Amino acid sequence: MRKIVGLLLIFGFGFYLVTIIGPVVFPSSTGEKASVGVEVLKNEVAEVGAANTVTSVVVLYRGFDTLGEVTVLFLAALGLTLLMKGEKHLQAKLFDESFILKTGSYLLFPFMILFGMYIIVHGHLTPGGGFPGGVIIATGYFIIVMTSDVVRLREGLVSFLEGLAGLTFIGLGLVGLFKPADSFLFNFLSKGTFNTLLSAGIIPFIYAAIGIKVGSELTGAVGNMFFSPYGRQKDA
Amino acid sequence: MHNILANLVSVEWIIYIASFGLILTGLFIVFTDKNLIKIIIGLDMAETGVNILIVAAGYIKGNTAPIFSKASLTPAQMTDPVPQALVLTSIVIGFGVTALALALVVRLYQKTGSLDVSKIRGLKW
Amino acid sequence: MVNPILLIVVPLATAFFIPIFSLIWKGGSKYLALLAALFNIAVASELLVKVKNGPIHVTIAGYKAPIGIDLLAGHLGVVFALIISVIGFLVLIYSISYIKGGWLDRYYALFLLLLAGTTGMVLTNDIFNLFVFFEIVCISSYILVAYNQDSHGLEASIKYLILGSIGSTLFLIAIALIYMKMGTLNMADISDKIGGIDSASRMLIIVLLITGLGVEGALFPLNSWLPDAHASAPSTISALLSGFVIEVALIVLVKLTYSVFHATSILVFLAVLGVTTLLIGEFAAFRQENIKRALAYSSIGQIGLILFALSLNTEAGIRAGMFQIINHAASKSILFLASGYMILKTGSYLYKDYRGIAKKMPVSAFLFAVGALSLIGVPPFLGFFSKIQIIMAAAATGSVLNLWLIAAVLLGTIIEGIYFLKIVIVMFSGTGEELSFSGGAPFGAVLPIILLGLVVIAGFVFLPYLNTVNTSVAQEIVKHLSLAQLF
Amino acid sequence: MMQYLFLLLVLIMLGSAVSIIFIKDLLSAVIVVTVVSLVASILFLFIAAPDVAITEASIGAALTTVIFVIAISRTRKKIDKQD
Repeated sequence: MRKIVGLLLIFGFGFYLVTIIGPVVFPSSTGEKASVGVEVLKNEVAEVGAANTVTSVVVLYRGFDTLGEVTVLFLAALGLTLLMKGEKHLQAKLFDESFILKTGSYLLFPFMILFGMYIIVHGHLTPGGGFPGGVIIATGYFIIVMTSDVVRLREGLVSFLEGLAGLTFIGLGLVGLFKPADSFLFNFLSKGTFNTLLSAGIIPFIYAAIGIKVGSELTGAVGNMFFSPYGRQKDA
Repeated sequence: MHNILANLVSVEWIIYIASFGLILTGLFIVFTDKNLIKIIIGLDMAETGVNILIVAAGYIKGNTAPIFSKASLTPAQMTDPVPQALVLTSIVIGFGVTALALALVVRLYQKTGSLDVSKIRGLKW
Repeated sequence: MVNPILLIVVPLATAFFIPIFSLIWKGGSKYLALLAALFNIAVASELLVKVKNGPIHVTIAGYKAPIGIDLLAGHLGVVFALIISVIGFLVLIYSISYIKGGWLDRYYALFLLLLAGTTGMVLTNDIFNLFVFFEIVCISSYILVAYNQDSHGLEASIKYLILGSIGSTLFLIAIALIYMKMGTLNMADISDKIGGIDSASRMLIIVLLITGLGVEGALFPLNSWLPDAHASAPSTISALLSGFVIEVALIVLVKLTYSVFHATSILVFLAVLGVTTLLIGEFAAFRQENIKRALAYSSIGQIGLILFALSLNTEAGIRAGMFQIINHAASKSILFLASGYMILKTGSYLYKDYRGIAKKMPVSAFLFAVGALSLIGVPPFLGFFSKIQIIMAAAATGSVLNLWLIAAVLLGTIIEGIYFLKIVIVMFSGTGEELSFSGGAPFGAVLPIILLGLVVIAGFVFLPYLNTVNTSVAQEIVKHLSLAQLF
Repeated sequence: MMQYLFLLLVLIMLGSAVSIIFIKDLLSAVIVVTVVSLVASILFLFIAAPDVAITEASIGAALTTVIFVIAISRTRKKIDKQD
């Protein structure tokens, strides 16, 4: 019964989407599109000077969305901490700590952090940036926490970094309010030389803050899913 | 013959079919499945479908990624960067919601010992 | 010049700062949260004075409107920012004594994010930015509903989350269609361009947006999460969720319908939907024995009334609806906050156990009665004026359908009167000896209720001022947004 | 020629999406949803959105799978104990 109703609902919705809107949505010809994005593409190099347009949209043009997005992750990490706090019994170790696994993770760790940093810092030049970079850093951290006895998930440190990075983001944005521009997130630094690391004004700095924030938030979120409130316990 | 087929199988059509297919399948799972984790999987899939739809909104056939990696590239040869930025946001938001939902499900499981929607008192709707 | 963006950014920054601050001073986060809410009250009231000279329009990152994101702090935004920060501040004061368990730093951070999200929703002038703030509001409410971590709260939260996620998926589809058809995300720009697109896709966009926002706004078929969520959340959170969160979703929906999509033809449907929601809410509330569930269903009823008033398609209707929003925000917060300590002290959610509670907690019981009477619409209180305005506005439209709807509203009011009076009579009868606890609510918890009660009791003094403000809000909603006006 | 490859990918994706309806085992369902995410990220790469592709692959495919697997393992443990 439930399935039939669901099927009917979905088919109805799908029918509506595809038949009534089909001709609208499916374009018959690829004409010139007039959109905000086209405007952005035209002016981006002169206005911002980042080689990767998506990054300049994410960080500057629609930077306020990104602030909200980082807040959503912050919220998720907060919620996971809150919900998982009451949980006392835990899974046993995920892996047996073999020598190879341990050594391998120690060897891998610095490279993953380095790689994550690289991706974050080059966000305005190549694809990538704060979000994937943050994920890589968090993953590197996890690998070492999961395999090693010595390194623990430091809740305090994680939330400290998280808060600090968030405040850096907002702080950099608020500087824009003091300038004659009087606009939040105003790009108050010079554009620099196009296609070099220190170009595009505040973008690399904000993306670094986003990367750190995303990395620590994901560490906090996934970590709380994995471990007890503070560190991994030995046995269930 | 080849020409007709090529027109029929245009990239835009395929993208839209993919996105609508994912959205509808995802919502179908949400409406019909009784397992909470499956429901969350369905939401996740619908989310992916919507993301494809948004990126498709900015896709211009034959154009390159909106990155000025070579000096010869002009803005007219690039796809629209704005939808891509929106999708970055939406992917991250989707992850946040999924993580939270799973945490809630795990906690609920510890309280009630069940993942079945129809067995948990308040979840019938 | 005070920038309206501070209303959003300062609570956000404070919420980010709280985890750091709690490492230095455990338990100090509540003062930080209070400070942020006070700051918002100050900024919002200053903006309320400034906004008389026309809406304040600020761009973000210095890019002009359709390209960058911008905020539009008109009367609507500023009035709502003020309501949100005042109620938020009062509930925060209440929280200090009421919320004891759980992880307090996290509670205050979530609280501030909820305030920031709702403020962002009313201030933003960009549809995707609206979505982002909508998600912030949704996610912080999911977590706060489950704050007590009992099985009821978790169930309610999951139910809310699933429905909310479906809603936001639909919202995103609408955004994708908007960008496909018009290539813009700015609301003023959409309003300029919406006339140029075909009616089928315009209709689809509006329907998807209404369904998406309607989940949070608790429209009739989409509101099954509300009673569970509002009943199992901590009382402070119920006060917030009922007090302004659903209203914000509703007013944004109405604003989009009027001034962005110009879809006045859909308003009749919304008015009927509103009255249906009202009747269903009131009938369901009538049958409840759990006091919080009764209040939650009553919220559904009130939401229906507000939606009915807002979708009358006249300025008077929107003015009356705004009035009712203000009344409902104050009264429902009183009811939830007053019942919070009653539940805590008696240990029971059933109102039949509150016999004689007026002897033990006279102030709370008295103000509960005030809030209930105001919601019913009994003369000296604020609710009387708002309800009269709604009925007058509906009658003034002169359509026969609206007369029938007025009759339905009156029927709803009678039912509402019966169940609220039932609860109040239980509270005021008996000697109070059967109640075993001693001592009423602490002063910190009574003070916010008294302040809100003053608004409801003495509200008619400010009636002319409220009317002028609400009229400007109504004029702003009815007027079509346009990019040209902003610069 | 490219679009036939493209069509094949989409068919794989939709096929795995529909198959989730019938899969009872949660872990397999999660693996299949990972396939959907990965194919989606390839699609993003095809339609000139490398940023989205990277993010979808790292967040949508990898991290989401991780948390799903953790959640499933946490909701299974108790059943084993009860048995």
